[in-house]
Amino acid sequence: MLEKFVRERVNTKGIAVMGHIVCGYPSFEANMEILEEMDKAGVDLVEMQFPFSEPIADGPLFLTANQASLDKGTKIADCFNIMKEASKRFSFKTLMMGYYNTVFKAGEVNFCERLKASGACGLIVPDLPLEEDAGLVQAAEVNNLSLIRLVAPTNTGERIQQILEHASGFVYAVARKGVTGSKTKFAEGMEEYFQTIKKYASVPVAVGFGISQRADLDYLKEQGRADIAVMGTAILKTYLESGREGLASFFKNIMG
Amino acid sequence: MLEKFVRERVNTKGIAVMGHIVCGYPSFEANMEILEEMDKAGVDLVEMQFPFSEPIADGPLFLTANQASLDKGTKIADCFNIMKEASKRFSFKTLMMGYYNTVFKAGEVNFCERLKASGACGLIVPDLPLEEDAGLVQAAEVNNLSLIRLVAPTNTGERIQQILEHASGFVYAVARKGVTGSKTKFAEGMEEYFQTIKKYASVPVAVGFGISQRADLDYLKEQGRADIAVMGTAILKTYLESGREGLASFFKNIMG
Amino acid sequence: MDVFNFDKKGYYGQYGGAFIPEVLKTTIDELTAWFEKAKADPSFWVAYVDLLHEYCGRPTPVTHLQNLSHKIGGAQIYVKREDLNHTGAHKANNVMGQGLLVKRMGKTRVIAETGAGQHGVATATMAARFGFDCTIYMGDVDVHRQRPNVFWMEQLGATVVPVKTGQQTLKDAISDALRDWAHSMDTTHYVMGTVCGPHPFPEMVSYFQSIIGLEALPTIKRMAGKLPDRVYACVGGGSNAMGVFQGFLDYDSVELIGVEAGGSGMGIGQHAARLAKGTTASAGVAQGYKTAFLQDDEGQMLETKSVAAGLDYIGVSPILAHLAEIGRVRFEAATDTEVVEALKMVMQYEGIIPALESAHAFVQGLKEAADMKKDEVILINQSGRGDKDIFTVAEAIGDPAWDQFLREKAGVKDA
Amino acid sequence: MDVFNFDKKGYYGQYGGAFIPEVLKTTIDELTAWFEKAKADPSFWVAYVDLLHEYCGRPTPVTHLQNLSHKIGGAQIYVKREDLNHTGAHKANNVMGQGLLVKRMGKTRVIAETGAGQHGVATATMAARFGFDCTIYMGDVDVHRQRPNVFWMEQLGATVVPVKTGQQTLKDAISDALRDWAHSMDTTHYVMGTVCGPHPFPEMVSYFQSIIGLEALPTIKRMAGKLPDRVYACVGGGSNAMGVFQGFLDYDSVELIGVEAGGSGMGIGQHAARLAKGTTASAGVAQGYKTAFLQDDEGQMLETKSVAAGLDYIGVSPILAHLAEIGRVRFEAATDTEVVEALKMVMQYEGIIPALESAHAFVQGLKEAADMKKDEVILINQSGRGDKDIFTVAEAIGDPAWDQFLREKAGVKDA
Ligand SMILES: Cc1ncc(COP(=O)(O)O)c(C=O)c1O
Ligand SMILES: Cc1ncc(COP(=O)(O)O)c(C=O)c1O
Repeated sequence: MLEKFVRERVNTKGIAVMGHIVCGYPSFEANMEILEEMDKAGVDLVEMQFPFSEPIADGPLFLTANQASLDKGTKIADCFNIMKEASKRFSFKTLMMGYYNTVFKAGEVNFCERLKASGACGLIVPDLPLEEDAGLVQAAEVNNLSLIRLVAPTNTGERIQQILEHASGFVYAVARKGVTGSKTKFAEGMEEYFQTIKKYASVPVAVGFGISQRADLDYLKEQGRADIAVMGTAILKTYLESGREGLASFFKNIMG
Repeated sequence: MLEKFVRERVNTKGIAVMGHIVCGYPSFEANMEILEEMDKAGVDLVEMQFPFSEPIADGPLFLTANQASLDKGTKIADCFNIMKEASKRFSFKTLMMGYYNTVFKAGEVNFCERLKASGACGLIVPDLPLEEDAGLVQAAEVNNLSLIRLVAPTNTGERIQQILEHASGFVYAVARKGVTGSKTKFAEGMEEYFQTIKKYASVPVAVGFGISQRADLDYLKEQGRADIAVMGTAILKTYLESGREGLASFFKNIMG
Repeated sequence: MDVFNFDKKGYYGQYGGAFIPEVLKTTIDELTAWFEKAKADPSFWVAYVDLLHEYCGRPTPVTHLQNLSHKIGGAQIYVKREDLNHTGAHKANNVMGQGLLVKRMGKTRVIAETGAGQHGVATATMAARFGFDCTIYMGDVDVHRQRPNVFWMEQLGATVVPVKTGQQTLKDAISDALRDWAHSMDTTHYVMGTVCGPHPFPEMVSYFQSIIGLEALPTIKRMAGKLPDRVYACVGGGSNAMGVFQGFLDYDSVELIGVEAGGSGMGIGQHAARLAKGTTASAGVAQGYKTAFLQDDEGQMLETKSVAAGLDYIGVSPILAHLAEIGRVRFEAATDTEVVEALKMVMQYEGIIPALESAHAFVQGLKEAADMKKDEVILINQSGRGDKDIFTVAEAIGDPAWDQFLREKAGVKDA
Repeated sequence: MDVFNFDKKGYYGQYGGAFIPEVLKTTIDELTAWFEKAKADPSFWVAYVDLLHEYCGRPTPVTHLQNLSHKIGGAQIYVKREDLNHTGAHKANNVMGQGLLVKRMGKTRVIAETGAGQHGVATATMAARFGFDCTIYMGDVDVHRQRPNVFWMEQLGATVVPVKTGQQTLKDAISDALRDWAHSMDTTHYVMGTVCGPHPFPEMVSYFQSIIGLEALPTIKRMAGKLPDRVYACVGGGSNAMGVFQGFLDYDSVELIGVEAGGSGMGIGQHAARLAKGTTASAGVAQGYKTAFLQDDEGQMLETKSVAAGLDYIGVSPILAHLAEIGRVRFEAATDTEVVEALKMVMQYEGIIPALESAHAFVQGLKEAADMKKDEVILINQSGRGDKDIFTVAEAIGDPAWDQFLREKAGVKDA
């Protein structure tokens, strides 16, 4: 499944890459352009964010993206649709990323069934802590989906261990304080953080901290700090600023 | 002195008349015109109001008059000047009317000396009650001036008696509640008020209540309710509205 | 009745919890631990009460509204006077308590969200008094309509950040404050302004606000000679309601009534009633907790509307959502029009100016008093004073002299 | 020291008296009699205190300003918090007391003058609570600069009459109120707002305001462990000053300092300092009493000026004029500029917003605290809260966002 897929990619490439889109932003057509470029560039995983009106874990760029998408009328069905198409057309794996209320309101079982039917292999729900996710874990497992756990640099060692005991697919290690898109440099103590994760992780480790250049990727590859490099803000920013061509050359520079 | 003068006039005419000006309002020239008309009409006494910035016993018309006069720069010396001229030129007697602060600041003795030198025969100070006037009474007496006491319809019988015991020249019986210019009709109980005054008064009685027509004068004359009819607001109003000629015919109607 | 003693800590029936990004987990756990410790330490409550007495003027009185009781001719109406609290509302109780906790935790900066601006002013005040740095998040729409409060927050030394995302109101300010916190939790405490948000906030804010009910209970018993038959409070997030209700939860004879913002009617987007009859609100999870939210089928939050900025919010205390579910608290809604009418009555008959928020509680209290007996007693919690609402009230009442005054102050020459 | 026990009743040394038109004599006598009777009746004071406790939230606390004391590094600074009184200032004490008296007298209407509008709001509040008709006289200039207070007075059911004579400020409002009274005394009581005017007002208002000092004395003794070395109060008419001073008059070790409006300087017409060094004020008689007035050689009253409308007055309490003369109270003046600076300090260091009037007392207190020892204690009377002053303060501070807000509220489109 997901874990196996990631391991294979890491074996081949040294590090896998996970991209990100906000469904419906700036439009579904634009989403498709971005997805096509990601596919061409050899991106391995894509988290497809279902927009939510209160995205508390997101920074300004994605916040705007969530709200602009909703203002245009994006519905959950539209998100499942593009996911289904992407899963069919492209070679990367897709994951749903979104807030718990979207899942909760749809019903955990129902939501996971529809996810599975759309070809997803997992979900990332940043406002759903371990303490609250028993129901969703079950619904996900039944549908062969991995509920991706997140760890944060502010977590204690015990907490990281506790989370990793429950990890499935891979673990998403937030490598900055704050929300998506914040430009934190690796602070001191970050090496220790990676070592703690490595110590307890039986699954691959994804790291996101605002990756925007090849050096960032190389850093993660070194000493096997991470298995998956997560790129989100940089992709959207590049596309918004310099369009599809810009995005193509961005990927060439960083992954080519 | 003053009392004797009044008694003579009452004997001759049935009732004496006291007019009023605010020194310097609308101008000293206008004051002279009004005084000339009063003299022609046979007015017996004139209270010449020295303007004050806080004339709490005056209604809107005189209040404005006080302040407009001050705004034009009227000084006490100007008031003494016009008083001196009027006392010389006209056959009526003049009295200073004004607030206690004007007297107090100048010094009671000094003020009375200047009053005497200006030909006045008395002063009316509406904010100086019996309890506070010992000093001024003395300064006035020395200078042959009468300090005119006021009584009001709200006074108790004892209070009226007490005031009248100290009366000099004449007593000024306010015949309305409120301030100058208020249009109160004689309320019930007013006859009783006049009788109380008559009972205790050894001096002539002046009454002011917004007299503006011959009937008012006749009413006061009847049964000897008053010895002096006080006209203030009506005179100023008439002059402001219809000038010197208007005032002449006003006096003709009322006193001719 | 101990509403804080459920099997699952931080839950109230099915509501509550802590749905937070993992990055905040440690901070929230630490906060919970500090709070538990403080709660277990009798000297903390003493220090808290002392501070409120010395600095905020507590205890606040209960006032018997003799005139209105007489005019209405029903129940005797009593009012708990949170308007007399320093900064003009019950909000001060909570911030002062959290301030003491922040000092214990050794943090040096506080952040807060604010809607009407009351909680922002209260937090800025607390920060000035405790010497903390202070940043207040406030929806841009609110920054504009509540400028006087923004002015005072700034004068008190706070930085006010206008939030330009979403509806640009309270809920967006909460989201942005949570985002700030996710960066800054090492030095910073998030001063939640009401009994909402992730555990331990609902419990913690309830704890501090309980001083209202603790004071009110003996006072009204002494004054009225009996327990009140009904207690009314307006409900935005629910902190003033939880505050006063806690004094009476254990007394079954006392009916508790929460009054929400009925806005211009129960149509979608026209109100902020989440628990009253006729609302379309449903259980959901947002802003860190599970409660009844005004949301659509897919869980997207709806617009809300109220003449009272402090009630204009999508969510509501999970504790109140639970108490509504088990029938311990009855919920009603008051419309904007009713609110302005009640405000006028209270001003003219009693010389008291309730905040527009508080006037919601008066609407329901006055309405029901009429049908009650003369020996029955109601207690209305006046959560704050209405001076702050002059711009809104003058507009609602339509005072031409006020308009003229504003034009002059704005330097507009008359036509 | 009994300042009310002079040979000549209603006099304080050479100051005081009742210089009133005869038409008011009976009313004033009756009022004096009713007041004397009430004063001799212990149940009256009890009823008064009860009313203030239940309705106004008294007692108000004393707050230790730890931060400012520390920053300044001199005396320990304590503040008596009249800002927490209902309606936001000490003015409420006086009006409630007079309200009780009006009820005893059986009158049904009250009138009052107001400058800043505080006393007007307080009187309108009292009238609403007691069910009296209410007319407030207010200089037209003040009506315009204090529109928020006018708005609330009207909402409270009062009629506000703009006085368009004279300087169109406080002194003219007093004169007009006296004129009204001369017509209406049968049914009407004139609620004088400060310790000025004809006897018995200075004594009566002092009596009611003495509650400030009576509360402050034991409280500061308990908190500071000793009597204060100095007590500061701003002085408009002098009611809050007389209020707090009465707690300490008998203690010679306590220096009493009254702080007047220094305006923009001691030039003629630039200030409202009647007793401080450098003033040209002199004894005079106006508005019914004898005191130090700002007047010219011929006794015409001068213009006055202050950033604080409540201090902007030609006269001053005859009691204070006397206490100044015998050296029991020292008088100082604070300039507008100093006042705004002190206001900012108190807001930012302590989270307290004094009224501009009260900020005058803070100016002098903070200044002198610096030169005092750490174990010395000063008490500043904070007569009111500053929210009411937002238009003035925002203008004085020059806040562009506030200007912009006003332009928007006034419906002005941006250029
Ligand atoms: C005066 C007042 N009352 C009530 C509220 C509503 O909050 P809560 O429901 O938490 O008491 C607010 C919020 O700003 C407020 O300012
Ligand atoms: C807050 C405040 N302080 C002081 C004053 C001055 O009055 P007094 O000197 O009588 O206390 C006023 C008058 O309006 C006021 O509103």
